[in-house]
Amino acid sequence: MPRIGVFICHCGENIGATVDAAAVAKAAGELPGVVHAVDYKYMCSDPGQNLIKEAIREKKLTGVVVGACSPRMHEPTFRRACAEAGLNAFLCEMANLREHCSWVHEKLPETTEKAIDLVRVMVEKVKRNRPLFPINVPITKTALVLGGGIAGIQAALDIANAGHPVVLVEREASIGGHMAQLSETFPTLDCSQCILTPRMVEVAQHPNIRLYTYSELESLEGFIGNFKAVIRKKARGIDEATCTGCGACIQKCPTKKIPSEFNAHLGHRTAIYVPFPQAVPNKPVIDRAHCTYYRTGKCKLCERVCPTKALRYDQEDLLVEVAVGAVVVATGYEVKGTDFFPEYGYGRYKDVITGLQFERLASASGPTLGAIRRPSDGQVPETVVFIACAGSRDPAKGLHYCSKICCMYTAKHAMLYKHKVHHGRPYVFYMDIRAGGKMYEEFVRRAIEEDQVSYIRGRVSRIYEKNGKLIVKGVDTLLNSRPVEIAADLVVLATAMVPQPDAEALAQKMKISYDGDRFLNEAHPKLRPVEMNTAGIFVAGACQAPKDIPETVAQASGAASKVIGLFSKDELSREPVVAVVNRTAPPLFSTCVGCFLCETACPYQAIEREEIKDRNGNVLKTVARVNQGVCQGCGTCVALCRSKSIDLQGFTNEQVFAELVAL
Amino acid sequence: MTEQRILSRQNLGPLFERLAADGRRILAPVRHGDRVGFERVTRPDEVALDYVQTRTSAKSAVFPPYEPLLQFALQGKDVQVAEPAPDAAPTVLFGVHPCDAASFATLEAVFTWDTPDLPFESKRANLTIIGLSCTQGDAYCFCTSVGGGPGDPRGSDILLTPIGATHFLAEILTERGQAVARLAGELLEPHRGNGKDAALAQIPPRFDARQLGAKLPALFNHPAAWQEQALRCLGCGACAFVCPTCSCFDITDERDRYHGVRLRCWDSCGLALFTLHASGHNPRTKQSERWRQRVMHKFAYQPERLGVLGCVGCGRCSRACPVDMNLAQHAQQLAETAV
Amino acid sequence: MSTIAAPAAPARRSLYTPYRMRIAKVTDEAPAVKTFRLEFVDPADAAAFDFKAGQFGEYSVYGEGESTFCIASPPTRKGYIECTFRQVGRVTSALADRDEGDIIGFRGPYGNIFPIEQWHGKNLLFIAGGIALPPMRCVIWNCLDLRDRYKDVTIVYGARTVADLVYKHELAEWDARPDVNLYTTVDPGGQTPDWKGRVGFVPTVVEQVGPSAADTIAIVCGPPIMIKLTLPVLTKLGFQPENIFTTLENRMKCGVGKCGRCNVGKLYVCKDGPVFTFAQLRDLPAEY
Amino acid sequence: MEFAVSAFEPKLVAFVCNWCTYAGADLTGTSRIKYAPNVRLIRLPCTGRIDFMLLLQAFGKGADGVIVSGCHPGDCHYTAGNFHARRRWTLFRRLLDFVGVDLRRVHFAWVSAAEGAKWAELVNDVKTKIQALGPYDAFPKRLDGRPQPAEVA
Amino acid sequence: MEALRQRARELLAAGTVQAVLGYAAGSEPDRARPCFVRTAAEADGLIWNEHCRQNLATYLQKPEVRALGRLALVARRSTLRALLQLAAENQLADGRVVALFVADDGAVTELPTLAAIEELVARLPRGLSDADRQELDRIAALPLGERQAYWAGEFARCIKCYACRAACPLCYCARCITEANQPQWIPVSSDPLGNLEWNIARAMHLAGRCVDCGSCSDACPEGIRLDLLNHVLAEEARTQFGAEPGYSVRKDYALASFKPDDKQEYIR
Repeated sequence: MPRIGVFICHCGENIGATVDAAAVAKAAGELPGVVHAVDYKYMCSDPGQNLIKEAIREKKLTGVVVGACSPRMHEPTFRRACAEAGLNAFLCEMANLREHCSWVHEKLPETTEKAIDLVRVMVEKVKRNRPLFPINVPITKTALVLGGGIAGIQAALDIANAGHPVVLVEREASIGGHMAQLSETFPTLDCSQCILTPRMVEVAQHPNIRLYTYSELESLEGFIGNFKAVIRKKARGIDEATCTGCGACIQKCPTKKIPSEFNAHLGHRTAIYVPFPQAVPNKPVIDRAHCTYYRTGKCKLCERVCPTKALRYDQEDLLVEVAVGAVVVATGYEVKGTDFFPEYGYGRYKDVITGLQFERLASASGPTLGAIRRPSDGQVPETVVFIACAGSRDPAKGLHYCSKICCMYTAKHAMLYKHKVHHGRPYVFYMDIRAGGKMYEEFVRRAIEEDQVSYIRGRVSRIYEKNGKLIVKGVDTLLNSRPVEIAADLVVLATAMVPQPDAEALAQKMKISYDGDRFLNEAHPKLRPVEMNTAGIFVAGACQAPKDIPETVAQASGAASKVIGLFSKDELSREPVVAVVNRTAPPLFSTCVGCFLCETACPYQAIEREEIKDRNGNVLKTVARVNQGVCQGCGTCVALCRSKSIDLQGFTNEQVFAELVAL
Repeated sequence: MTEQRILSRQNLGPLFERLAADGRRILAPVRHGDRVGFERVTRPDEVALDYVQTRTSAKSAVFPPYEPLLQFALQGKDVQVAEPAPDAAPTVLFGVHPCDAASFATLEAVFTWDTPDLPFESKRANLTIIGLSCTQGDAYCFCTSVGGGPGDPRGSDILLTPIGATHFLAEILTERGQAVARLAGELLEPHRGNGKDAALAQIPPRFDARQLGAKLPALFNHPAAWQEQALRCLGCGACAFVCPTCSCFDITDERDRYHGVRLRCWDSCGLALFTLHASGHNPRTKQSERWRQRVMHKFAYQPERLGVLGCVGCGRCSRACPVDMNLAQHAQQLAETAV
Repeated sequence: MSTIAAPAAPARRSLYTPYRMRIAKVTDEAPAVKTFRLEFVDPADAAAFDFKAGQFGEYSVYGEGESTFCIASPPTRKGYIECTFRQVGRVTSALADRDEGDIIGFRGPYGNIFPIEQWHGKNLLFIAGGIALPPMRCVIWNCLDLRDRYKDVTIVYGARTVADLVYKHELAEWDARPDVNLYTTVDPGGQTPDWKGRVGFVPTVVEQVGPSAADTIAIVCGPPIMIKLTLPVLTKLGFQPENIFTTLENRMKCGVGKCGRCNVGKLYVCKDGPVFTFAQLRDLPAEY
Repeated sequence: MEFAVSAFEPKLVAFVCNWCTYAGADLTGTSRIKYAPNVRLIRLPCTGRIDFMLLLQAFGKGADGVIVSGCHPGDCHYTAGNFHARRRWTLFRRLLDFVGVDLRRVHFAWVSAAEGAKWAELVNDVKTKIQALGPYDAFPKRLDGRPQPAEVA
Repeated sequence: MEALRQRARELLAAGTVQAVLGYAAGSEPDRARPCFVRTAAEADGLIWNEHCRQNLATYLQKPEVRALGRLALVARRSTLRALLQLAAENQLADGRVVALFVADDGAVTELPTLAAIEELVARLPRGLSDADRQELDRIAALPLGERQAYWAGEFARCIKCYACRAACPLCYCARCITEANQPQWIPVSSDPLGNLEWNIARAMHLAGRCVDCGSCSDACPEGIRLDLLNHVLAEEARTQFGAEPGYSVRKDYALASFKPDDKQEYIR
């Protein structure tokens, strides 16, 4: 028979006033298996704890029940006391006699009866408790950062500066992301590239950062502290070590009329190219879809002009495997194209552009070298209409959310236009102006008041071309919904921010969750905003939700500090309240039949497949195994398992069952 | 001691009343749609007398699906143990066919061959069996292959055989039967000639169970005899649970907070876990081995060890089997297999 | 808490009603293996109780069920019985949770016996593996307590690891006795640095020891694989099957030939066994 | 549970998650809001852990009513345990209803860690309703009717 | 029927399969029994009629049947669904069986892959038979007390023989919950609580998985309409969660997934 000790706390008058603590202790003392039962004024006090410790030693207790306050209050206290007396901490349970009994019921016999019931239930539970030990998981102190935009750059630098190796993976040929495309940034109007490029260079030169550009995540396996990532390094067509980045190949490339992605298709690039002059690394890639050699088998002009003979036409994609302990996902966003909007011409009108395209027009390094010229004929637009909320907050378009940055950058665009075209007439159609943020409201006011941007509150219903002008039809809802019609030379749509087109595929590859809009789901919207549900994976930037640069950088630093915190220990120690799949004698090995229906139910992807093999390596059976490094102990799998092959330590079927039988 | 009398169907009502007045409960076949089962009755109009076979057998009267062996209460370190009061209600099992009546001899052999079994014996001692000869059979009946017959008196204390539409021939066979006859008194009229055989169903014998039993040991290691037949066996317990002679059981405890019972529950040798050792080792891992055990037990082991056949040819197992295993057919095949 | 109103005392005691036994002593033998010494609560039970080496019983925890083990103590030691069990299922786990002073149930003794009286004047060779020593311990002590009736006593006992060896104190005791030849062994890899016994599988050790078959009775208990590999060794040494004994451990519920679980062919292990010679087993189907 | 009372006092068993409802019930305590003492809580990490078999066990053990409560949708400590639980309950309720288990005796709720008052209201409300229904005799009980007479079913 | 026998002969003769699992004549004209045809000559014993009801997919998990090698399986709609569901649950490798689907007109379609089964089963009519539907509605419409009494009466006849479990193609657990005794979830004895718990547990464990073959109640020696419990849950899972088990090899278990806006009007 187990040897259980029961300790009933009066909590001063808190319990003692309504519950007859002595009677509870007496009743507990008569329960089968209870060898010691006492009550005391303050069990959590030092003398109280000593009562427990002495009893554990003297009565050789195999389990302890403390009838006191809520376990959410003092469970750690009493468990520690037990551990100090040599009893495994998990052999201590608490009966909640205060919050769930004395404080909520009147002083009646029923209240003491209930207290006795609560104690008995825990006595029966604790009889089935088993010693549990913290789970230690070794940690590979290398971080993988996915995405080389400002979020990834910030996270990588923070982690690297803390002394940990970082593998930074960027899909494009250069890091920099969208921020590199921007002209000026709100609300300070400082030059985006000026603040970004030094950080890009820092990344390239950092001894702790291994940079993989033009690369993508192929697969990710493992769990917190122990991931194995495979990175696909796409064939650039050049040997990066040999190439000096002189640019001779780009100069000579005969295919020059390829729309430039970096310039949002407003300019052109060659088939062998670097995305932009400040690219990091400054090594070109060959766009095989457009390259004459790859299309016809003839050309190789670039090879002829290359002073270092760095071209490698037969280069293949390379798969690189890296072991990492944590992952920061910072894969960023895309903006909806103008073709998303039938009412604005399905993208047919060259002079209806997106905000990102306007950034390139306004940028000193852009296709017009910073002059505001409309794409159709290169004329300076006299009237420009900016339309905010293009797609965002529009259920009809399937995008319910606010893209958050459009109000600010639209004001910025209007302002930049006015600064460059002094006589120009900027109009902004908006729904609400959302300018929460330091100096944000002031910035918008400046646009309206100092730069005389005309703000019209209303939606634009239609845009059509007429006599070389774009007729913008809308209403002004502040003027009794009076119809408004503006003949514009250029229309800029603040199109909605959306996740990258392959965000869903990436999330599935990493087994992390995402919402209906395909943005990644943080573990908790308030308290765990930079963690993913899958332990060891963190998130930064607009892949989680639309956000601006300061917020992105803050989140990136937050994610980095989480990673650094994780890396601060050699082993991760976790509470052993985790699920386990049973193991039995052969020939069954486990009662698990390997249906793996639990696999999808697990919110943490902690269910793995384990092959049971005979001596010759033949697979006899495939059964589930819970990765104890990943499992958080919710027990959803336990309730789901038909054959009762998974159990949750600390809340086992036997324990819960015993509680019910004891009721 | 056999005496022959006549019982008019009209007199069943008064007979039931006298049995009840004597403190006996009556279990008899009752029809619900296409299903007939033994239930407690008080009036003859509740009873189905024209049935071929009930779904489950009458063995529950002495060997219920579950019954308490012990009761106990935990008190601190101590435990109080008590044997449940024996079930002493005198019972009349009315209207069972001769196959079922014969099954009690097998059950008795199992439960009393070595060590007395009080829970069984207390019920058996209080049971009087009023059998009912079969005037109809079906394709599954094979009592005549296992030493019985549609009018076989063995096992019955009184055997009724319908004579015409209005009367029964009542054969009073045992002392317990005499006791009922005394209660019945004038309800049992003098016998006027013998019409028993004409009324009985025709059940042609299909094999000789004694000969089969003698042959089975030699077939034990004859895979063809078992494997093909058992391949379709699903390994459920339906055949054993409807069988009037199957008596394998499990002993299991159930408890509430601090008191409980030790129960005897039906079990079946066809279930895969029946013989599983705690170590994971199982002496009978294959369904064919378990099917073989069932056949061997009924036709070879029990006759040899206990002197009784473990089969009365009621055909319930074959009717109940979800995959139509048909024991009689297989037994016939085995009987015809050259060793 | 309710108590059960005692029914009118039955004329006879049901065979399913266990003796009330008090746990007098608990010994931890090996990981998850314990030995209980059990004393009769009712002195009348103790007085009426008798058994012989090789018999078994049904041990029960009220509310959890019954489990079958041999009686591991010899009938020469009166006043108590002992059982040794490994914690594997519902009943054995509940048993393992019991402590000294607790009451459990026991009914028995059941089954046949080792015919030790027929072995007078012969050499005895005991071969056991792992948790199968308990059924043999009863016979070993029985014979050692009547030492002068037997000639040489040789014991070969092996386990997977040193920790898995049961009755460590008694092994030492036997080892120290001049009238017992004890060979303990552990499977390769199961030894500890200070292990003084042999390293190797039991059949191999038997072969190394090479006991004479002349006038010798062999008693073999262990896992099926050990028995399978030991038999050829004994045969090679000249042992006849009728001089090799073992006990079977088929699953049982009633213990008295009713529940239908334990039969091997037409034999009930609970009634006709558990002790069999290999000459008997040779004629039985391999359902054990 | 044993109550020495004259009026029918229902036995209620509540299965609650650790993070929301258990904490909510703690808040009821710290707020000193009074409610009926008929309820016994079984604390589990998450509603996802609550096996439907446990609810049957509670009734089999003599509960007259059962409460199941956890975090509001979206608030689950484990993100989605309550969503899984909700699907299970939806099916379970349908089955219970079909086999004639009185659904008025099974109450589901979301009670957050902040809803101490709601917890008290819930318990009181369930108690009143079950009290009106009376003891749940229709549900078979553990060790019910044992020993059973050897009547043939 | 002849078409079926012919396909069986060809598959066996060609060595495509080692055995054809089909139906043979039963003890009586109104019964059919599963049979294992190993040679082309034996194929004459195959029959096909309305009594061929057992779901033969049940046999695929049995070691003895696995040992036969590659099988052809005579299949109804529910058999095909069982195959897909077993595959979705990691219990059936693609290509291990060739399904021989027999249509109402006796036409036989050979389905060598799971993809082929998926393709065919998608085209078959869905839903319960009229008789099942009527019985379901009849019971569902009973007042609560009568419904309770009806099922208490039905379950009282349950003898826990577990034929329902043995006949079910998706009850393949190596250790059923009824056999788990630490804790003893379901009483061993066929008492009222145990029978209720067993039947509820069985139905819940098949919720979102059941392929509506009815084998459970066909197998019940007491004729308890267990399948109705499954149908009720299948319907609920379909209407609430869009669950259509047995139509795809994709793992799509309604109880292991969720939508944030799933029904919850009963939760306060």
